[in-house]
This record gives sequence, structure tokens and C-alpha cells, in this order.
Amino acid sequence: MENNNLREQILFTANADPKKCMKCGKCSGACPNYDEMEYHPHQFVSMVQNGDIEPLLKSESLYLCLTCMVCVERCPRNVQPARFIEAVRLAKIRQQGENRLTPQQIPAKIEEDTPQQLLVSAFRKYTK
Amino acid sequence: MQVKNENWKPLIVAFCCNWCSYAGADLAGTNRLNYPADVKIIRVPCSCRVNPMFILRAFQRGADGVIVCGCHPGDCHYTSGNYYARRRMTLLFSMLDYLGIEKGRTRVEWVSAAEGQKFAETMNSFVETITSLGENKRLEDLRCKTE
Amino acid sequence: MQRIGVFVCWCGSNIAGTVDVKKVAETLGHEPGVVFSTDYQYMCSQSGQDLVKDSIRTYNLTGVVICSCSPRMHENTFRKAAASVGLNPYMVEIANIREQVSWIHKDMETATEKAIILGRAAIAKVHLNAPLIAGETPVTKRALVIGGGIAGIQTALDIAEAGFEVDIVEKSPTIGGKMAQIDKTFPTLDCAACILTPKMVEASQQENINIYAFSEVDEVKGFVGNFTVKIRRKARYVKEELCTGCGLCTEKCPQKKVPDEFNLGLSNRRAIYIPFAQAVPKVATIDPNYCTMLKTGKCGVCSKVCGVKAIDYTQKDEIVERKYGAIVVATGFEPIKVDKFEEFAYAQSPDVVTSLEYERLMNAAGPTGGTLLRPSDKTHPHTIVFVQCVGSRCDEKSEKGKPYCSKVCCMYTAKHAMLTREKYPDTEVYVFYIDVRTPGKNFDEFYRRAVEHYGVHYVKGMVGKVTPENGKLKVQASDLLDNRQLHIDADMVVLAAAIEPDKSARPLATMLTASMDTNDFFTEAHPKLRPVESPTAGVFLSGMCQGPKDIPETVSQASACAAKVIGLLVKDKLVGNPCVAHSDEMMCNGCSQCQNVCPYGAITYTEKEFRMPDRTTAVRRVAQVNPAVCQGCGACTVTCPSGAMDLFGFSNNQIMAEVDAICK
Amino acid sequence: MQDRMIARAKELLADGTVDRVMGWKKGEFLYDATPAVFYSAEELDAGFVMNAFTAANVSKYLIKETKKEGKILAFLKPCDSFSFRQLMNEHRVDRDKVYIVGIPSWGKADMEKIRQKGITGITSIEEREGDFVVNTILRETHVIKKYDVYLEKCKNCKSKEIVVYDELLDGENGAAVTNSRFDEVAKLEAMTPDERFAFWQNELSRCIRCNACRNVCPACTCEKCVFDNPKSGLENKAAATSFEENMFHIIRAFHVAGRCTDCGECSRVCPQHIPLHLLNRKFIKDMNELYGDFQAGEAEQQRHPVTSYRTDDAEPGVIYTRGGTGK
Repeated sequence: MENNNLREQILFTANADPKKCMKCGKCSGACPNYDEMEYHPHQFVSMVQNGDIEPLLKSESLYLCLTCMVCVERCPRNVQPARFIEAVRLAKIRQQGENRLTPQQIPAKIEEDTPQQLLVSAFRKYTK
Repeated sequence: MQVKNENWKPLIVAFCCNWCSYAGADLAGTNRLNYPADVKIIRVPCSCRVNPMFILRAFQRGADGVIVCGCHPGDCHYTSGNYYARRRMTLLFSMLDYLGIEKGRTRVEWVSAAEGQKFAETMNSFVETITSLGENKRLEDLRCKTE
Repeated sequence: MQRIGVFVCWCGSNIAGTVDVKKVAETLGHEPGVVFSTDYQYMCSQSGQDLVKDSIRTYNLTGVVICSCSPRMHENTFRKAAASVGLNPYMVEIANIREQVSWIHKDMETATEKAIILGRAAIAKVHLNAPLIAGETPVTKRALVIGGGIAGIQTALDIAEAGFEVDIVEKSPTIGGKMAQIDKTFPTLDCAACILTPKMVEASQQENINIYAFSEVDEVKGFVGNFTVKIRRKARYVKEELCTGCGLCTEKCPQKKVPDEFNLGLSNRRAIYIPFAQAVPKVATIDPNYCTMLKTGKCGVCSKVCGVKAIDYTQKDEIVERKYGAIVVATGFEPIKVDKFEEFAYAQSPDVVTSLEYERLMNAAGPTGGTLLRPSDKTHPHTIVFVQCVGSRCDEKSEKGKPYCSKVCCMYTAKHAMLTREKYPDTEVYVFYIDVRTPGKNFDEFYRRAVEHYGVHYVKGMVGKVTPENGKLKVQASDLLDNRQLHIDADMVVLAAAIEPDKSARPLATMLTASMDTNDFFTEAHPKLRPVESPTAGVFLSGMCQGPKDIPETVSQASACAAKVIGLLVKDKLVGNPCVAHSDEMMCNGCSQCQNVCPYGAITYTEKEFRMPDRTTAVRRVAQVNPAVCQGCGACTVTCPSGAMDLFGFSNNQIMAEVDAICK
Repeated sequence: MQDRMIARAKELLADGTVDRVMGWKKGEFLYDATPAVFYSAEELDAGFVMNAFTAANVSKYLIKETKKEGKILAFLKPCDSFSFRQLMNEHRVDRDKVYIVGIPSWGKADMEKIRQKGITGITSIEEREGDFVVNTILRETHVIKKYDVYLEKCKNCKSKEIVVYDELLDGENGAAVTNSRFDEVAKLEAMTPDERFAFWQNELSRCIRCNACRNVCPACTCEKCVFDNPKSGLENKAAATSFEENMFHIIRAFHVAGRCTDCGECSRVCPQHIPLHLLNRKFIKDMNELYGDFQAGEAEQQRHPVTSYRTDDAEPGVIYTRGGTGK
């Protein structure tokens, strides 16, 4: 599993255990935005568990989850699928930080009238 | 400094409850899991039958270590015996420590009837600890000032 | 001084291969008190035992030490051998030189040395052994069965047929329990009432069975063989011995708006009622919460119409005290409350029902006379969605559901689906399942028949939401295999609610000092080998109170339970374990500490008169141990500061002697 | 206070409430007042004392007294009342046979400590705010700071509350007081095992097995002590082994664990000045830390920490890992 590190990272962020899932599908049964999504809540759980994360990172489903938490509320096993979706979403954001801006690149880009606050928020946003 | 007794071998008394730990010891035997012969087992009905006096008596008579084994908390054949044993032994061990007796001469382990392996491992590690502590002199000497 | 014989077993080469048995026998022969010492190839064999017996006779032995395998293996063998030649069996001690010596040590010298030390310890103990005679307690030859469902009825019938008296205590007005509410039974589909009601009648006619219906257990005292139980016979306001069950009163009663609990509130009954036609005992009961006469003193219709003058508005609860030798718990189960699962809209729509309610809707004697009609508008439903595992298999921390599988839901849902399709082929039936669990004789065949012959739509997935809308139930669910979300417009939704132990079980367990698990199921004495007994001696378990099970399993367990009870009741006397605690009254302070730690309540106190050293007498509070209740754990002996409390067979000085022998 | 007590005792004797009085009797010297029973007003006038030396805990005597006919008047100091309450918990005394008058105690003096100040031949002692005023045969008057000559048990007084009484001499009850009674235990715990061993070896080696600690202890009330009981497996009247010698104090402390009210009598009476209370306090401290605060005798108690349990109690290994026990 090449994505093992990423998987570990996502599991850490999610702070939930996909092994508790008994594959009942109640999360997807309850999901109000199911039809719009390519990957559904129960798939997030099992794909993270299987380390199958690349497709999730690329999928629009990440942004189609409304974070309504109904899957968390309904899950009989307290697996909390929304946490996995959110964790993958975070992983995606963090990856973007890697190819956008590094502190080394900044001095060259600074212009005379760049506000300090912009720099600070840029660091916040793009580094991790 | 005391003269080191070259022939010294540790003497260890193990109190085992009849239902779990004694059966665990039997299982260790059945599985031929080796542990040192320095360990001698005394069978008691329950770990709560172990009177602190027995432990002190063993030390006083020359035992170098005493280990009490019982069912895992919650599994006691008599439902609550090992819970009482746990409090009593905690307090007794704390007192021995307070009197300056080396830590590690006393131990409590929960060994189930299925844990032959754990029994053997526990005894091996306990004998190792006692061997490294050496001969038990302090309890015998508790009231003899050597000036 | 004891005269001790030492017998060292070779156990073939099991012991003799690593332990110098000759040397052990020889060395132990020189121990004080040892008058005979020998070794033999197989001590547990007949000839080995004969050797022990002969030596006891020849040398007048008063104590025997066997150096052999674990006492857990052959202690009883040698005790019996000793007893057969007149030596008290508790004068035998075993030194375990196989499991603790030969099998774990490879070096002959070390092993032999350790074997000798263990032998010495056993000899030291035997020196202090005293003959023990097991206490005997008489057995009251009557059993109490708590709960009159199929489990309780079956257990009671089996015990009664063996010739013992049985009392059944049932909290509702009739026996029959949950099975009486069920329509058909899987997998044979025979009608539940047709097989249950004959048993109910049999129970009422069996002369050894006495039914206390509408009664509850108030107090339990005593111990195995000797329980004293207080039974509260709740006031029916009808004289049970006079009422003929004609039912006239239940027709004339003007209070008609009482939810009928037998039909789970799906219909109404009168304030005076007989739960169902085949009720046993068939006696009317007045519901004091609804009876106008009892509430306001104005009415009295039932009393007027009763031809046998059975109505008694002044009746009070009555306490009956009875003695029993054994108590059977058969308190059964109830379905969990499903209104906590808001997503299924159970509280919002009457067309969302539980499976047990569905049973009543299908039943010919039910609220709809056996025609399947939606509760809301009494129309025929065309699309029915069944949801499995509602509240079963939840996370352990779940507040709504249970962590276990309720076991029966897969099968009864298949039954409902099948029966529905059979009677109403125009109905579309969907079953949403997580797994379909059908272990059991003819069970999977039954489920497959529902799918293949009856065309029930089994969907792997779960219902996420039920929305009542325009007289329909909009069901949103997942179909995991097709990876799609389904939207079904259903007419009815049936929830396979998890089952849980009856609410009365926990307080009863407290009265019985019987243990329960975190789900309030009674625990068995051993999960594999003693599954119908509670760890508390004399208390037995029958049916669902021990864990989820279906009717055939319940009946098998009920009969097994009866066999255990009969096994206890046929004994005239119970022989206890003589290794029990006893208190030396001369030394007892009466401080109650031992009583506080005793897990069995075996210790009580009495005031006794003692002669004091100054020739006066004084009354002192002293502890007494009931040997029939004491299990011999020894918790009290360590708590006792004065050492007044000691344990037979493992006395303070016996264990001290072993310690001394080992540490010599 | 002595006069008020005698007056009240006389009243109670006269009106028949009680037929005898448990109090303290003058000894040969002022400082050796001992517990005694008085049967009449005359006896009270002749011998009843209450002063800075009446430290003895009288509750233990009430076990025997309540076995007798009639009702006895007992004057209980706060610490005596804890012991009495504990004895009630253990059904050792008959509450109905005692009329209890609670008396305040502001700390008792230790004669040894006074002697160490070079003062002998005491003829009287009076209490004053913060001081004891002592007169001697040599007609000297000494003013001593109370705290300097307090008994150990009074120095670390745990409570001024009288927990069981029929009436209070002063009409007012005291309350628990903050104390630092575990400081000494903590100090020992902070030592290395070698230092602790040296400390205890030094202390316990002085023991002459006079049994004074056992005989005075209001928790050691066994009909027959295990050490005198041939069936206990450790009786040893002839001292055949050194077991009892060595282990006596550990076992005694264990037997009173959970029942010891920390009245401090054991240390007070020890002729060899062994700080025996440090053993009992170690158990009290451990129990408080591991199983929650508990004060024996404080209230009606069915169980104490050694006769109860929680399923999530600490494992015995905790004593090897938790802080404060040195290296």
C-alpha cells in the first residue's frame, strides 16, 4: 500500500476507527446529497480503510459533502463517516500547500506596498 | 558489606488461586513451558485467602520474593475476591516499600486458566528480578541494628 | 501425631523421566510423622489406588500424601480411594510434581530437589489436616419458576412431570408470554397459539403446577435447597376462585377506551378484561387505572352482571410466603423502544410499526381480524419496507441501541415478508439487511424461499430516513451492491426492533444475588459447560433472560433447565463443600468486617452469652457462618483481625506450615 | 473545666441518669493521670482530674464497661469520640449504655518534652492562651509555649469536632482542623529505600515488645490477639522464632488499617519512643490517595477502604511507579 503514510495521516486527523464499520450502509442511506456524489459516505470509510485514497483526493465528492453530519448521527457503530470525508478534504488542502508557495520563494515576490497582513495570512494558508 | 553467598539461589513463593492461576500453572506444565525451579507454588482457594501474614512469614523464613497470582479482575470465581486482594496487596506492598524493603520483591499478577504462557513468562521475569535484587536480608534484619 | 503415608507416582516416564522418584520416596520417608513411603508406576491406576488403600489399612495411616500430577486432575480419585477404606477424604494432600516439576524442569537434580520440597510442604499440611465432614442441608422439594412464558411453562411442565411441585409466578394476568402474541412460528409456519395454548392448558391442569398469575416476587431469602420467597398477589378485584371467565363483564363494562396491551395498543379493551380468549387462568381482571368504580365509586356494572358474584372492589394485594428448593428465572424479553431512532419516524406515523405489532396485525385474533390493514387509514398496504437490525449491533457506547445481535429478527422478518407475499401477492415487499443470519435447521432454506419463491426484495443496505408525506412513507435507503440510493414510497414500514431483557430482571437479580452482564442478561455459571445455571447456587436460567434465542432454543433450554432443577430436587440432602469458613466464637469480636466482604451473605451474627475470666457472664455479638451458603473463598479470614475466622482445608496454620516447609 | 465536669457528673449521678463515671484519676504525680471509673460524688471529689496531662483515650475502656449493668457517664475529647464512633461501627460498644458529655481539648502536654526543658517537680499546670504555666516544688513558675511541648498527636490534631455525644460541656462543637499530619510520612517517602530502611531499623530495633501500643489502641480490641492465638499460625509466646518480633508492627498496622482513627495513643505510650503513628498514617495516606479520602470513626460507616473495592482500583504495581516513594 503505497499510500500508507497518507492513510495514517488521514486516520490520525479523522480520529475515528474505520474497522468499527459493519458495512450496513445506513450513512449512505441517510445522506441527503447522495446522488450528486461520486463516492458516498460508506465508500469514504472503506476506501480510507483500504488505503485507496488517491481517487478520493481527485473526486469532486470531497466538496459535495455538506457536512450535515447525518451520517455521524445515524451510524449505529459510531464510525463517524463525516470525519473521514473531512480528513481527506484536509489532506487535499495540505497537499496544495506543498506546490504553491514556500518561504524561500517569498522575498523575491515581495513588492514595496505589500501589506504585512497579507504575508501573514499567506503563511497561514499555504504552509503546514 | 555482606559476604556474597556464592551458592545462593533465589527462593520464591507463589500463591496461586485454585481456579485461574493454579490452572494456569498446570497449563504451563502441560505445555512444557519452562520456568525456574526456584518458584514453589502454594495453592489457595482465592487470592483473597492470601493473608499478609503469609507473605511476611515467607520473607522472614528466607524467601527472596513472593508473588500472588489470581484471576483477572472481574473473573474471580468468587466474584469479588481478587478485588479485595488487590487492595490488601497494594497497601501491604506500599508498607514494605515504606519500610525500605526493596521494590520488586513482591508482585501481584492476574493469570487466567488459559494463560500458561503468561504464567511461565511471569515466573521467568520475576525470578530474574529477584536474582538481580539478590538475597533478601532486610526483612530479617528489620529489627537488628548492625552497628 | 499423624501417621502419614507418602506415595510417589512415576506417571510412567512423565514424572520418573525427570524426577528421581526413588530418592523422593526415600527422603520423604524420613520426614517426621511419615511411617510409610513408596513409589509406583501409575498411582491413579486401579492397582495404584489399591496400593494406597492397602497401605492405609496396614499402617493405620491417618494422613496420605500423593506426589503426582495436579490435584485438579486426581485429587478426587485419591480422596475417594481413601474414603473407601475409612480414611477421611480430606486427610489426603497432593504434591504436584508433574505439572509443577517434571514437565517444566529438565535437570534431574533440580527437579528431584523441588519434588522433595513440595512433598515436604504437603506433609507439613497433612500434619495439620483435620477430618472434615461435608455439611448437609435438606432440600425443599418444590421449585419456583419466575415468568410464565413458553420458557417458564416448559420448565414447569418438565419439573412437574418428574413429580415435583412447581409454582409459576407471572406478573401479567395470564401465562403465555410473548409467544401468545406471535402469529406464526418460523421456519415451519405453524400457528403459535395452536402449539402454545395446549401447553398453557396442560400447565393449568397438571396437578403439581400452581400458577400465581398477576403476581410478582417481592423478596427472596435463603439459599440453595432452602429459599423462602414472598410472592405479591396483586389485586385483580375479581375473586379468582369464583370467576368462570364467561366474559359477560368484559362486554358490559362501559369504559371502552383502554389501550389493549395484548395488541400493543393497536386496539382498545374494557376496564375489566381477559387479555385473550385462551388466557390461563381465564379470569377477568379490573384495571384500577381506568375502572370508574374504583376511581370514583360510581358504576359497579360488572358486579351487577356477574352471575357468580366474583367481583370484589375491596380486594387488596396479598403476600404469600412459600419455600422452594430451586428458583428458575424465566423473565424473558421485550422489544426495545424504537422511538429514539427518529430517522424511522415511529413516533410520527402509525404506519411505522415494530415487528411484534406487525405480528398482531397479521393475527386472526388481532385488532384487524387477520386482514393486513394500515393502522392509519385501515387500507390495504401495497408497498411494505422491512428494516432489520433496528437497535441491534450498535456501538457499545450507544444510548439508543444494543451491542449484540438479537438473533431472531432475520428469521421473523423473512417470515413476515413471506407471509405477506403469500397472502397479498400484489404487495411489494422490501427487506433492508446488513447481513442475513440464518444458522439453524431449515433456516437458510426458509430465507431463500422468501427470496426465490415469494419474490421478496432483499436489499443489502440500510434505511437512512423515513418521511411521512401525503399518506405515504418516503423511504430513503442505500443499496450497497448497486451503489445507489433508493427512494421508495411505502405504505408501511416495519422495524425489526432489538430485544432486551425484561425490565423486571435487574431488581430480581438483586434479590437473588444472581449476576448479570452489562446488558442485563443473566450470566451463566459457565458459558459453555453450565449454560442453564446461574453462578448463584440453586438459581437456574431459562429462555431469553440469559440471552437472545428463538422458540426451539428456548424450549430446549427450558427443558435442560428443568433437568438441572430435577437433579437438585431429587436429592434429599445437599452435601456441601466442607472447606468453608468457620468462626471461633471465643475469639470473635463481632465487628462485622467479615460480613462486609462476604460475597454470598453467608455470615450472620448472634448474641451469645460467655463466661468471662472473672466468672461473670457477658453477652457478646459473634459471627456465624452458614456452611451451606459459604463457598470457601476465604475473604473473611483475612479481614478478621483476631484470626477468629478461619477456613477448613486452607487454615491459617496449614498455609503457614506450607510456607515454612518451602522456606526451610 | 475540671470543676464543671465534676459538678455535671455529680448531677447526672444524682438524677440517676448514670450510675458511674468514666474519667481520669490522679496518679502519684500530676502528670500520670490514668483513666478510671468513679462510683460516687466522694470519689469524684477525691480523685477526678482534668488537666493538660489527661491525654489518655478512654473509649477503649467503654467496651468492657458497656458489657456491665447500668449506664456510665463518659467524658469524651474529640479524638476519643472518633475512636468511640469507630467502636460503634464495629458493634463493640453499646451506645445506649453510655451517656456522653463531649469536652473540648486544646492539646495535651508531653511530660518528656517538659522535662527536656529542664523542668521537674511539677505541682500544677494551667492552660493559658498559647502557653502552659507550670509551677514546681522549687516554687518556680515557668511559662512554656504550648506548641513546644504538645504531644505528637496534639501537634497534628485532625479535628476538634466531637462526633458522638449526648451533650456538650461547652454547648459548642469544634470542627475539623487543617493539619500537616502526613508531612512526616511524605518526608520518609521521599527518602531512598536505604535511608528508609536505616530509619526504621533504628526505630524498630528499640522495641521491647511490651505490647503497650497494642493494649492502649482503641482499634486493637480483639477478644484475643492473633499473636496470642495458637490457631493463627503465628502465635509465639516462647519466641521460638523472630517472626513476631520482626513483623509485629507491620501486622498490627495492617490489622487496624481502615479502622485506625489516628488518635496517636500508640506513639504516646511507647516507652521506647518509637513513632508508631507513622506506620498507621502511611496506610491512611495511601488509602486517601488511592481510594479516596476516608476518616475512620467520622460517621456511621459500614465499610472502610480495606473491606470495599472498586472494579477500577489501581493495580498493586502502582506503588512502584507512583511518585513520592523515592528511588
